[in-house]
Amino acid sequence: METVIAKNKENKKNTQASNTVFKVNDLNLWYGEDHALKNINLDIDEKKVTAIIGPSGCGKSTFLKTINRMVEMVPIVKTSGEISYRGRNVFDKDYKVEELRTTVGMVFQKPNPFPKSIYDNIAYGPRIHGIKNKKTLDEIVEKSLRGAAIWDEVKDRLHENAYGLSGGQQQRICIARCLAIEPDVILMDEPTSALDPISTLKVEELVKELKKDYSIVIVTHNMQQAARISDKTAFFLSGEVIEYTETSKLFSNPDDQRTEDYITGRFG
Amino acid sequence: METVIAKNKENKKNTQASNTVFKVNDLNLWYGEDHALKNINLDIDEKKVTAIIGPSGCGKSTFLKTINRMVEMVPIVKTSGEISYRGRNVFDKDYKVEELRTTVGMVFQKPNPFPKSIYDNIAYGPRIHGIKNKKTLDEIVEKSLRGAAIWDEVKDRLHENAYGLSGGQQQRICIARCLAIEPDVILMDEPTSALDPISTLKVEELVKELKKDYSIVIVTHNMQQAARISDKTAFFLSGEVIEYTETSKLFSNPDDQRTEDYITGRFG
Amino acid sequence: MSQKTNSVSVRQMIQSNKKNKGSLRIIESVMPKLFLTCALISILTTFGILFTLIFETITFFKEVSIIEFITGTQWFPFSHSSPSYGILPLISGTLLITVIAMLVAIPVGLAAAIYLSEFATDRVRRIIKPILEVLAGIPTIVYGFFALGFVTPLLKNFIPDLSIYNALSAGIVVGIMIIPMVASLSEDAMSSVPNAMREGALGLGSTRLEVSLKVVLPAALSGVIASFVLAISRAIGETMIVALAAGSNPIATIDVTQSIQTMTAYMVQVFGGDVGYGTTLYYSVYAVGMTLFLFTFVMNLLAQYISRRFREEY
Amino acid sequence: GNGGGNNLEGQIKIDGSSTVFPIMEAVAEEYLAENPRVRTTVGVSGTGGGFKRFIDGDTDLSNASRPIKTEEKEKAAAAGIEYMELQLAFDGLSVVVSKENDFVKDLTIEELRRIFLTEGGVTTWQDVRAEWPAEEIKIFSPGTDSGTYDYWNEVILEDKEMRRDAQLNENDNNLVTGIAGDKYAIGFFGYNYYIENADKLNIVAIDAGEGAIIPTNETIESGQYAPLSRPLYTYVNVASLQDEAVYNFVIFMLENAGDLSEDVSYVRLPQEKYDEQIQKIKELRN
Amino acid sequence: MKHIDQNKLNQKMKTRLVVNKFYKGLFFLATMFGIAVLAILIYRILSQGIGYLSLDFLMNFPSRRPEDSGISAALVGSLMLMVVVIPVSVLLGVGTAIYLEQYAAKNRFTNFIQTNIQNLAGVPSIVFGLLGLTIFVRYMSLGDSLLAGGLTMSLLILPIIVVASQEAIRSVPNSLSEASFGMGATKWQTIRRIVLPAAIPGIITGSILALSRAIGETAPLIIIGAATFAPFYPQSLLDQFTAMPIQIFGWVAKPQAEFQYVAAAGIIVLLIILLLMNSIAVFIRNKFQKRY
Ligand SMILES: Nc1ncnc2c1ncn2[C@@H]1O[C@H](COP(=O)(O)OP(=O)(O)OP(=O)(O)O)[C@@H](O)[C@H]1O
Ligand SMILES: Nc1ncnc2c1ncn2[C@@H]1O[C@H](COP(=O)(O)OP(=O)(O)OP(=O)(O)O)[C@@H](O)[C@H]1O
Ligand SMILES: [Mg+2]
Ligand SMILES: [Mg+2]
Ligand SMILES: O=P([O-])([O-])[O-]
Repeated sequence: METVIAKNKENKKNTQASNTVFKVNDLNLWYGEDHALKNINLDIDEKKVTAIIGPSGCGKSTFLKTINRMVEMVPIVKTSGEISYRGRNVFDKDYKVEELRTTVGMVFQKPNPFPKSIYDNIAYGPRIHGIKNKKTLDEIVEKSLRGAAIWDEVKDRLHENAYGLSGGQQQRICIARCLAIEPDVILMDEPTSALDPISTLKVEELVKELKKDYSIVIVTHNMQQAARISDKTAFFLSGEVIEYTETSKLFSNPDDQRTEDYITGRFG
Repeated sequence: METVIAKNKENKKNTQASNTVFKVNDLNLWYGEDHALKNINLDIDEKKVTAIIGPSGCGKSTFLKTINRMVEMVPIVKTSGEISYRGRNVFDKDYKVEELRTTVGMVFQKPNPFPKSIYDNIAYGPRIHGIKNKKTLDEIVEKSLRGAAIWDEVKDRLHENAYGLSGGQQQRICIARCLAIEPDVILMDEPTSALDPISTLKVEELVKELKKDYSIVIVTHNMQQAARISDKTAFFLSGEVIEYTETSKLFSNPDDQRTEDYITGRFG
Repeated sequence: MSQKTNSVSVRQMIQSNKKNKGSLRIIESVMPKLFLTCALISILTTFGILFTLIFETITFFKEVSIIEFITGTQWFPFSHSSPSYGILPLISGTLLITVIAMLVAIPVGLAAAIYLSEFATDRVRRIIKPILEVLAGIPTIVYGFFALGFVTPLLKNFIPDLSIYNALSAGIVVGIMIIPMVASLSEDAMSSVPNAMREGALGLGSTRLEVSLKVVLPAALSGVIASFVLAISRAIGETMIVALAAGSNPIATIDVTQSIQTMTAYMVQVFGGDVGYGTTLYYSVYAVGMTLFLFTFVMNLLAQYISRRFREEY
Repeated sequence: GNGGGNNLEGQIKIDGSSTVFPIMEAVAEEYLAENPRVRTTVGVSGTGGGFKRFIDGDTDLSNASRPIKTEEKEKAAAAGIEYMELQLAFDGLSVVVSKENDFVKDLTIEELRRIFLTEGGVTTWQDVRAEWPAEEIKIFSPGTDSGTYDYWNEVILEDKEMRRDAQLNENDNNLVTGIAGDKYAIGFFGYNYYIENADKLNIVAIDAGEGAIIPTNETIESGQYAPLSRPLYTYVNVASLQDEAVYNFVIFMLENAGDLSEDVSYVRLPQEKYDEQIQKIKELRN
Repeated sequence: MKHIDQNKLNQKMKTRLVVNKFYKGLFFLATMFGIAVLAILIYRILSQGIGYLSLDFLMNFPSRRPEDSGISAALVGSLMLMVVVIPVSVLLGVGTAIYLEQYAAKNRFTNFIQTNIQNLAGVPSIVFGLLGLTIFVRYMSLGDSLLAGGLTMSLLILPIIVVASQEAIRSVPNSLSEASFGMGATKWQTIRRIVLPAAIPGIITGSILALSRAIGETAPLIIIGAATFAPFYPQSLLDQFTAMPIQIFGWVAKPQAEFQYVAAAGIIVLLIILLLMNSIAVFIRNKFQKRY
């Protein structure tokens, strides 16, 4: 833990001038003919939790996957506009996706640990990046599991298969796996929607903890959750950003009628 | 349509004495070791809409499938207790399931038309029951499609594949298919959960219409829907009937605390 | 009842039709029995094979000691004066072909599987898979001529000492024949690894290669290995290619430039000359057939065991 | 001839020697042209294999590249099969090496024996003649079920065991391919396979004590190519002769065997031989 | 202490990307290898055989003269073989699949049948030849007839058809049969009117692929002794016959070099037939793929 904090203190100094990690300018995205994201403009702040809410199919996941270019796995995708990560356009030809995704981690809706031991799950990232030293790996694994608040639960069974864990534990393993490569930003796509209430609570607490060190973007269909954990919230509707502001303001006094309708449950 | 109404008027006379179609007594059901329905006692009224609500996994679908003995398709199922349909125990040895299912129709969660033409979908039931006359079939098809409020939308494309229709239309085709054999009771398992709001509305209206002629049992996870369309509502929890009463009473003034917790969204 | 439509109620029609449902009931009870009979034929086939092989093999062992058959190192059944029936050279020939074939089929097949499952676009996959299926559907006799008429002369350019009938050329072509099988079964196993697994790895900055080798392949390992084992079984049983291209020299050797003989090639050799019914030579084919059957049977069981026992739970 | 009359119907089953097959195939083909409704099949089971089916009563004619053996005679008698032996042509067993082989021109019977027998103790060409290269000899031979093998076994090997590393193959073309592709290989098979593949193979002259002789139409017919020239036979089931189609076929066969044999690169018999056999068949039939 | 050094990581990133590219190329080459072999094989056969391919070649019986040789008897023989194989293998195969997927309880016995079928699929074809020889040719005294050959081939491809049909039946969504049962249909009615029609494209595809295997099989026919020179069309199922692979096998054994080209022409015909069957199968599969 200490090291993470140390590192991040350092980072803070460097980037204090601008506290924006992502700047999204006029982003458009099509799945074939289907215009899924329309003129998105949005800045994501450092060391904050940014929530994205909106009805099903409005483009939340698409937006998240565009940030780390995972969306390119769908062959028919076309994009226009710009996403700049710390000043560099992620769509630049010589910006390798692997590099981008190393600094921008992602946690998915359904826990998706690899069918390996807990240890190997966490060590996966460091290993592919060339870290082979056993001692270093041990340290990273412990640090990451602690960071994901699951160390105590699994420290005695590091070499058992991750599939033996409960869903909530698996999700925290996935978060730990993500922490292991010391990302700068963490994207989370409905990370608690497959979890029971108690596990949800744990993950929510973890997110609040993590924002000390990481910038977090979280998609959620649960407005209470957005309200509980996020600093800013964006409301998406049919591929557009309807409103993006401080979470407290968005939920108490939204500017847009559609936002109001949505948060009061009139549709969605 | 006329014949249906005519027929049902006739029926009404015969059964006016008792207006109960199903009497469920001490029904228990196990999937292997798993006790999925516990001591269910419940009467289903004629020409009424009975809604069944409850959290996921509470046994709603199981109960519905037990009524027309579809649940027996799962080999490990064991039952005890009695379900009597118009005075006859459906578990009786000489009560053929085919006979039961001919009088008790079923509509499923996901629209499941056969990969045939619209016409053949509707004519399927009459045909398997030996009705071959082309003219009679034509009449039945028209009557059933009208009954399901979809005649006007499809009358010009009866011989096209049913898969060309939208989800909501498909679901009404499935209802029409069910009407074609003039059942006495119709069971519906979350018939609108895969549909968009407008289609949902149409199906709901149809249900309200159908109850003039049929007794309907509908499972829904949407409490508003239950409130809108049903006469009586049963609240299931972990395989038990917690409360079964007039819909208006259940939603305004439930007797049981758990019912109250559920309908106010405290769990589920 | 309405006057406009002269039909009676459907419910009544159904009711009245129920009377002639007797035939329906009969069909209903006959059909399962009919289909069970069909299913039993496959069991009968197995028993037929076992019975045939065992029965004639026993006859063979009345004339030739089973000990000699299993432990003998000389296979020379054609000798009039002193035939010897030690199956070892045939097994050795079979295994030699199998090893060569696997050295070709496993790397190439697996690489193709990885390419198709992890790298290729949908379009490329849709074009290439049917072509590979065509490759798998070419009759083995055609491959046999290909081995003899093309691969052997080609190899002879590099290996002047190569016998015209040799294990190498036959083994390579058997391998080529099996590539599509390894590729498509492995690809199936890899494609069934959920995408969430790939996304998880890609999201950590993995390259496609790392995803394939470190996540997908381990997750699909049992299916992939099962495909290898099935391929081995197929290579052991392959007949026409080896009969045409590997020669008929039953010697136990690991020199791949030499002519050898496999179990299957021996069977073709004998029946190509239609031996007389009832001779020792005739029964020897069944003994060899039995051995061949046991080899492939064990492989098939192993493949099933692997894919069942180690079925991944993602 | 009297093979005409294309309204004849029937079925004729022929099996046996692969050496005789080309002749019989030619006969069947020509016969078919005149009698399209007689269904004739010619199998290639080797002389021995053919006799086994013949004795089982499976076939009407059995081709052979050697005379029937005593034990086969006895079995036929036991099975109640009456047959008649017919000669069709001459063959000269041809000993060949690859075209690349530039040192083996001729061999004595003794040398052949040493090369082919286990007890010959020869493994390289040098062991045969000192001036030949010290390269391992590869031996190709027709399968043991063939009449060709039997004949070789009788006149060259004198019933002793052939070397075990010999490649036995029922398919003569595989022998051609095998020998042609290997500079140090040697093998033998029917004359026609040599003639058809003369561009790939070198013929070896055989010295049986009267100078080295190579097989040609003349040396074979005259018997000068000894001991490796031999007549080719077919055996006809006497009972089958009662069948109009079989009878008709046999007559046709004997009338045309001379021309057709030459057509497929064998050596014809003297015409009197054919006439004499036709006579015998006609007598048998009556 | 920071474990991940950004510089090193970027350094390493370059190598990783190069390695990735390299292997991608390698894997692509491996994939292309099979296709290249196919191309060479087809090119060789075409260049050897095309000269002998003519209408006469299709119409003629075999002959001792290469230029007069034709494949008609073998072609008809192979097709007649299918006349036996198609009904026997498809009926038995689909019947077995229906039993296993629709009727059989999940018990040891069913498991046994299933395992047994998978094993049969892996039994070498030559062993089926021995089975056919012993049971059909000798024991049932069918001789080397079409019927014996056809029954042998039927058993050989039976497991393939069973497995393909099972998959096809299994892929019919359960919801369709539920709907049918829900209307009071009996089991057989549901199978006949709902399950089978929906599964039929898959069944046909699998069956065609299995049949194309039967057309190309040589070894079992050699074992049961299909004739070499049979210059006629079989008239009944008890007639002797020749089939394309056997005819090709025979031609290659001929002394005259020209017959190698005749054999190549025969292979072209065989491959065209197989290609046709394959295309039909692929067409059906693509046309009817997943409509639910
Ligand atoms: N792979 C894809 N190919 C084509 N269209 C897609 C794909 N993924 C998503 N879409 C479409 O893009 C739109 C946005 O989808 P997206 O998954 O981003 O929505 P979402 O807001 O995450 O919804 P949910 O809350 O259901 O997850 C939808 O209309 C969807 O149909
Ligand atoms: N085929 C089956 N085999 C074994 N258990 C089953 C089966 N179907 C359902 N169950 C179990 O029975 C219980 C009740 O399931 P059921 O499907 O009736 O719930 P439900 O109320 O309809 O839920 P949902 O709202 O999710 O449809 C669950 O615990 C479920 O796991
Ligand atoms: Mg989403
Ligand atoms: Mg349900
Ligand atoms: O086939 P053969 O003539 O050698 O018996």
